[in-house]
Amino acid sequence: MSSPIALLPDAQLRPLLDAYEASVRSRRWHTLLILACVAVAMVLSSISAEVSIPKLLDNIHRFPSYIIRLFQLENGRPVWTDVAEWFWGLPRWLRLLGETLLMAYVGTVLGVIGAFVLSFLAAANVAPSRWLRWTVRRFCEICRTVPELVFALVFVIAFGLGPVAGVLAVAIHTVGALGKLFAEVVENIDMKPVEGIIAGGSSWPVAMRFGALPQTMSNFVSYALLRFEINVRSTAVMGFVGAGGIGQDLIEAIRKFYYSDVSAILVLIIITVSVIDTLTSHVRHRLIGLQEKH
Amino acid sequence: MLRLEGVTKSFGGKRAVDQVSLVVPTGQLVGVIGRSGAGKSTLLRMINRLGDPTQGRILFGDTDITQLKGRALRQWRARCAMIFQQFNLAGRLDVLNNVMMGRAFHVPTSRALLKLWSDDEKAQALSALESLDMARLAGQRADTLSGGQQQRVAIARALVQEPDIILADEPIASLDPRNTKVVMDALLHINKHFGITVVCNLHSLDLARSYCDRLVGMAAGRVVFDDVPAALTDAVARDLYGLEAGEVVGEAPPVLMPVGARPGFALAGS
Amino acid sequence: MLRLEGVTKSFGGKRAVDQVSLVVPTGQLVGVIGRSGAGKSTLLRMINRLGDPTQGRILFGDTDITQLKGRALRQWRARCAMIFQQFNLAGRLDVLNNVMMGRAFHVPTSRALLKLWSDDEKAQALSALESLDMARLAGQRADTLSGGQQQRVAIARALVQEPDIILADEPIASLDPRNTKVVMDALLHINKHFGITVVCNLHSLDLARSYCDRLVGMAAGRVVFDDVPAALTDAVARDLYGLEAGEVVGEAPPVLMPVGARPGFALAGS
Amino acid sequence: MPGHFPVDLDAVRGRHSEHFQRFGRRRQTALAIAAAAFALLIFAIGELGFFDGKLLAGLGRLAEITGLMLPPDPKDWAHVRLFSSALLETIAISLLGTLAAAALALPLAFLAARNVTAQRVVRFFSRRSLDTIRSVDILVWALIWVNVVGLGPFAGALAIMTADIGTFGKLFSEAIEAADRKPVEGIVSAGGGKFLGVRFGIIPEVFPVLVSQVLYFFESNTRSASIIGIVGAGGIGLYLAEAIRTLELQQTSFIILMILVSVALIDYVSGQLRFAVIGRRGVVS
Amino acid sequence: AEAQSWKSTYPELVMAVVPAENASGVTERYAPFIEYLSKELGTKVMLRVANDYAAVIEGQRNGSIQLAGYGPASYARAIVTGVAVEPFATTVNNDGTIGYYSVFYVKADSPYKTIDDLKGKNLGLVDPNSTSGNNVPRFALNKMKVNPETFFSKVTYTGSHENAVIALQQGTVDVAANWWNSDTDSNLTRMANKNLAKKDDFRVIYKSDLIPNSPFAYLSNLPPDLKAAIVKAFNDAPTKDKAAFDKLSDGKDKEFIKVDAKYYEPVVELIKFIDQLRKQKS
Ligand SMILES: Nc1ncnc2c1ncn2[C@@H]1O[C@H](COP(=O)(O)OP(=O)(O)OP(=O)(O)O)[C@@H](O)[C@H]1O
Ligand SMILES: Nc1ncnc2c1ncn2[C@@H]1O[C@H](COP(=O)(O)OP(=O)(O)OP(=O)(O)O)[C@@H](O)[C@H]1O
Ligand SMILES: [Mg+2]
Ligand SMILES: [Mg+2]
Repeated sequence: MSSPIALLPDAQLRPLLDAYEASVRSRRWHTLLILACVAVAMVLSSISAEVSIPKLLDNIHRFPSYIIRLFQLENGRPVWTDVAEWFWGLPRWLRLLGETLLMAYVGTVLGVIGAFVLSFLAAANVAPSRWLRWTVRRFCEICRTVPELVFALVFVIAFGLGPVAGVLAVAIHTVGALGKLFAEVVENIDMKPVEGIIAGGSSWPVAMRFGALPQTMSNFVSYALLRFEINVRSTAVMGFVGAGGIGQDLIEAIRKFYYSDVSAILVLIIITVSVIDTLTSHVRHRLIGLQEKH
Repeated sequence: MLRLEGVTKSFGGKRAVDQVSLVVPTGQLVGVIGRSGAGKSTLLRMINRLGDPTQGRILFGDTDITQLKGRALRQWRARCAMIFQQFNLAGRLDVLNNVMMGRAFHVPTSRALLKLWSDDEKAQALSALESLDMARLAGQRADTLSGGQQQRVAIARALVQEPDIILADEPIASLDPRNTKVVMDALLHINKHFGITVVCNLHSLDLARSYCDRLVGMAAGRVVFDDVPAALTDAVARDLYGLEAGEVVGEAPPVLMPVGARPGFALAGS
Repeated sequence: MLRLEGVTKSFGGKRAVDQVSLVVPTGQLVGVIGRSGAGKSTLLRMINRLGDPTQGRILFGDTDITQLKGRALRQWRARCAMIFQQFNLAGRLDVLNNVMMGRAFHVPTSRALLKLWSDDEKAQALSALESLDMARLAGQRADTLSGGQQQRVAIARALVQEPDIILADEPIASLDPRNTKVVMDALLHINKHFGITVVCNLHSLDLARSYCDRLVGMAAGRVVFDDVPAALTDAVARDLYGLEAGEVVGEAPPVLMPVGARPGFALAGS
Repeated sequence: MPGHFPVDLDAVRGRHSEHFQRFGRRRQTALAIAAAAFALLIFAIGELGFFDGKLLAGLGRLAEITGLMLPPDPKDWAHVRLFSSALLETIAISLLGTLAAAALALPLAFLAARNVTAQRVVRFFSRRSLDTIRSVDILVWALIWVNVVGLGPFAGALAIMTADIGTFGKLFSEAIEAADRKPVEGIVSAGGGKFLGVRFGIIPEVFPVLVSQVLYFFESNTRSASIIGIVGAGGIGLYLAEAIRTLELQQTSFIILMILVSVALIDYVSGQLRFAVIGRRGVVS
Repeated sequence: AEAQSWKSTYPELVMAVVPAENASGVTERYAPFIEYLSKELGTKVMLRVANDYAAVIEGQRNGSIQLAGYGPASYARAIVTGVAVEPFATTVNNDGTIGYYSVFYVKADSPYKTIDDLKGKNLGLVDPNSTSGNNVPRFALNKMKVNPETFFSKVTYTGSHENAVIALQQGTVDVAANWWNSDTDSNLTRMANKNLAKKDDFRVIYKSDLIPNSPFAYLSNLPPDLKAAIVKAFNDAPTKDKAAFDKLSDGKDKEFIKVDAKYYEPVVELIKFIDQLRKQKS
């Protein structure tokens, strides 16, 4: 069958093609420019980072060496030959894991609450005022740039040793990190529903709650849980303030080359993370309404 | 009285709305017609202050709408309901909550945020939905509705606002004849009984002629026609839409003439 | 020949399409009419296999569409163009690239992924756009287009597919009279000249009567009318849309009777 | 103006009683979950000793301590130069690691996304491997790579890369799942394959989100940078750790200030980049 | 000819150091010394400052690091985990001592005189990796037949030497471990210099045996003549390039002396003792 579309004669087509090319040209240059910049940055970075692909390929066979050692007991046998010996510290680790989860929970929840409020103030498409947005963005930057270690140190001197200092440090860092990520989710939403609500005279919080939030919720959840995972690990930093948790035991085991302990603790953490990931997948899918496949 | 004075809106270099001046007396039902891309939606959006004019002023009574801020602006929007061409519903919320958004200005923010609508408010929303034959679906998520159902939710939202003026952007584009009638009758009814001004973008000239007190024709961002419906003769309409003489305007009887022969229309064959 | 055998689609407990059996001979222009929510869009989506029927089969020639997988399924979709009620464009792509998606099946994936369209392909897309008066806007982002402009992009995408059958879901809902005519004429033209089957959901009975060879009326998911347009008398239409006797069907002259008096319509006053 | 709807409340309530239950089932569940989460928070806060009075007592000293960090002071110009070059080095390493991770994570993310990959098994295994990669401490990755390429910045970049693959894989896949279905349908309905649906229906829509995630991790890696210090590649993290360890508080705050400035720069650039992609479209408030 | 043989196998030597607990500016300190070494050995020496000695140990295990400056405990850790390295030099302090000490502080105004007085009180250690802040104190307590976990009501890791002092000051712990070089050089004197603590607020109630200074170690399988050249270069450093040598410790050290594995055996024993404690702590 021949085409239902009659091709325009060339004389008519040329100007249209040219007009199209002209309108995308600047965009295309933009893209190429960005790509070129990234490429140049990559090359410069590779030089600075002493990247050497031959070295990598020559030695890649050593990649498993450390991993294999992780799965050996002190007597040199593979860990699974004596699971009881492998997980000798299970009660202690589980207790520490529990403590860690608790600390990470508090740090994350406090941080998420802060970030949640700030993100709408910091998002360019919905922020109620320019200077407020600027202030909030800078505030978030400070919160996440000052290392947790420094906050922890300051809090230790102020509040004394203990989990409080560490949890607060984690919470503040979380505010900064999530504040930015949340804000960018908000910037990427479809504005139509927000307009629909604004057009009825709703106040800003209402428009955010019903127009923006439903669209961002699943992303918020996914970022918050990722942060929770990260915070589970960054409690290792809190060893520094006397509230180590499982992270500190892990770092200690790594540093002291207690190989089987490292793998055992990692297995526990992996299980925890997988469980969290699975549970929250369900929550997120319900939020998005992904019942339908295609 | 709604008064537009030299209102212009540019996107980049392009003028979507160009020097529009209009006076709409209170209680009029104005139809805005014109080709796709003529600037009709952009004009309505500016009246609701969803976009700021690049030039010109919009006045309602003595108030300069374009200068409003904060609560005053929200109050204006609450008084000036907007029905969007693409519905602009919150897809992940259910129908009832979408409609409740029309009451949000009148409800304290704290209560609205927790969805603590009073029974009266819910009853009002449900009545509006019922009048559009949508109350059955009050619990369904908006993004699973059919096109016409979404459109009716958007209309219900505007109705519960109890506005002074309604801006309707093709409110019946996705509706079947019965619902078209229901909606247009409803607009006519609240226009005539409550004296609410209605500005309505329409593509159907028949409907525009039957329902409106006055028609405003736009082309390329400018107002090119502004008169009573009777003045919209076929010749004028042909002009407005750039149709050739001999082509029928409005929802027309079958045309089986060789379409390829028309200039600017390049389908093959014939 | 397209054959539907007892096709049913349920969402949760609700049957959106209910035991639909239809035979559409090749080259027919079928109009599907019915109230909002009757299941028209859902039916079309199943023919394109965007949703799987809960029950029943769809056959094209001897092929069971409902069993297709992988490349065969993609081929079927390429042969069966779909124009969506809500356009379903990629908002952040420009118009031309949106139209090029219609060629996706015919272009090697690797080339398509890099947007390396050949000049022929671009020429074809631009010609299709030009026939809909949209070629000027080929470089604009789809989400900045007006409603009618988006609709025409969606139509152009379907045209460049060079399909055997076109499924059009209210293709003229957001269009002005001139573009309505352009689009309907185009569908009629490719139907008559190339023998391409067209199944078209329509809300305008006038258009349905003028353009279609056959009308299928749906109500609550079932087919309740299936005949030549001439058989769609006002009485039948009234039945189909659940209108009262005395209410005019189609795009009607002004109705200034007291609307509040009608049952099922709860606006106050009168 | 009178209401348009002098509504008969009782009649409406009779017809639609289900919408008048103050606390429907869904609401009850939501409330229960919120209450449980809150209770856990209170319990945890108590358990961790937030309530033992030190918090209030210590607040006053916060200012005093912060005072010790002010004004930021690098000591001398030599240090400024030293820090600057270390900062550049750090930026280079984390740029490399982050971009490599993003490139490797993208295909994995599609395998792990429910609206792209229909096979449960594939999804399960890709998600679990992402979980595993993420759970393994970056210190372990560092040791593994030190075994391969020895101490140095290359090992740092590789460690960052491996650790971030897990994170990116998860984040990307979830952004993809949250994407709107309609554009994909538009493409698939025309016979485009999965790849095209993803490339033109999903990527343009989620691209800004992905970019912002990558830029965020780039920034975050620059900031934390401890891993670069661990593998003996110097970097600003080394100096920062040193300043903290030796309680050179003013120097600490100077280094932080430097990082802050570069973070703000990255943030600015990333904002420009993202808006170039999504277009500036706001609403007036 | 012999010299040529190892120079072709080792066109570049990598020396890794881990910053000591209390040192700052490692890179600057080492720069002139590395230059001196390169010159003396006639081959390029590359410095890597690693923040974590675990990475250094791994690097030595796979042979990519030939020379390493360890802390005494991390050297012992390398030996215990089976890396074939030999210590060859350590520093001598200006006062002729060749090590430092671990001490227990209590508050000056507290009544405690000996460890025995502290039964049921709180002990603050530094962190599980610290030689002077954990390993040596535990070893010492063990020799006193004191099991810290039962003897004290609570044993806290404070995270750093500074934190230990702060915790003591705030009363979080009643006795704290710390490092101590001499009456004029200790963590406490340094904190006092920065106004973070007052020296007179605290009192030492126990001082450990000498902990030997940090060793430099090379891979055991280096060619003997290369080893000899390295040892010679180190021993000659204070005379041949005094400026470079002094920079290493701000002039606090006098010279290098040759040491061997035997010299560090007590530390290795200490580490083994700590390892054997590990499974008791759960
Ligand atoms: N954000 C934007 N950026 C660029 N151009 C825009 C933008 N919004 C609208 N336009 C352009 O402005 C013109 C007017 O658009 P508008 O939506 O007002 O048309 P309309 O009269 O409502 O058309 P339709 O009947 O098709 O809905 C169109 O050409 C459109 O492409
Ligand atoms: N994903 C879904 N989940 C639940 N219900 C759905 C879903 N999709 C459609 N429906 C319901 O199925 C019915 C038929 O919808 P459909 O979109 O086919 O109607 P339609 O005939 O196209 O109406 P319109 O003319 O308004 O577009 C509607 O009642 C709609 O609410
Ligand atoms: Mg419009
Ligand atoms: Mg439909």
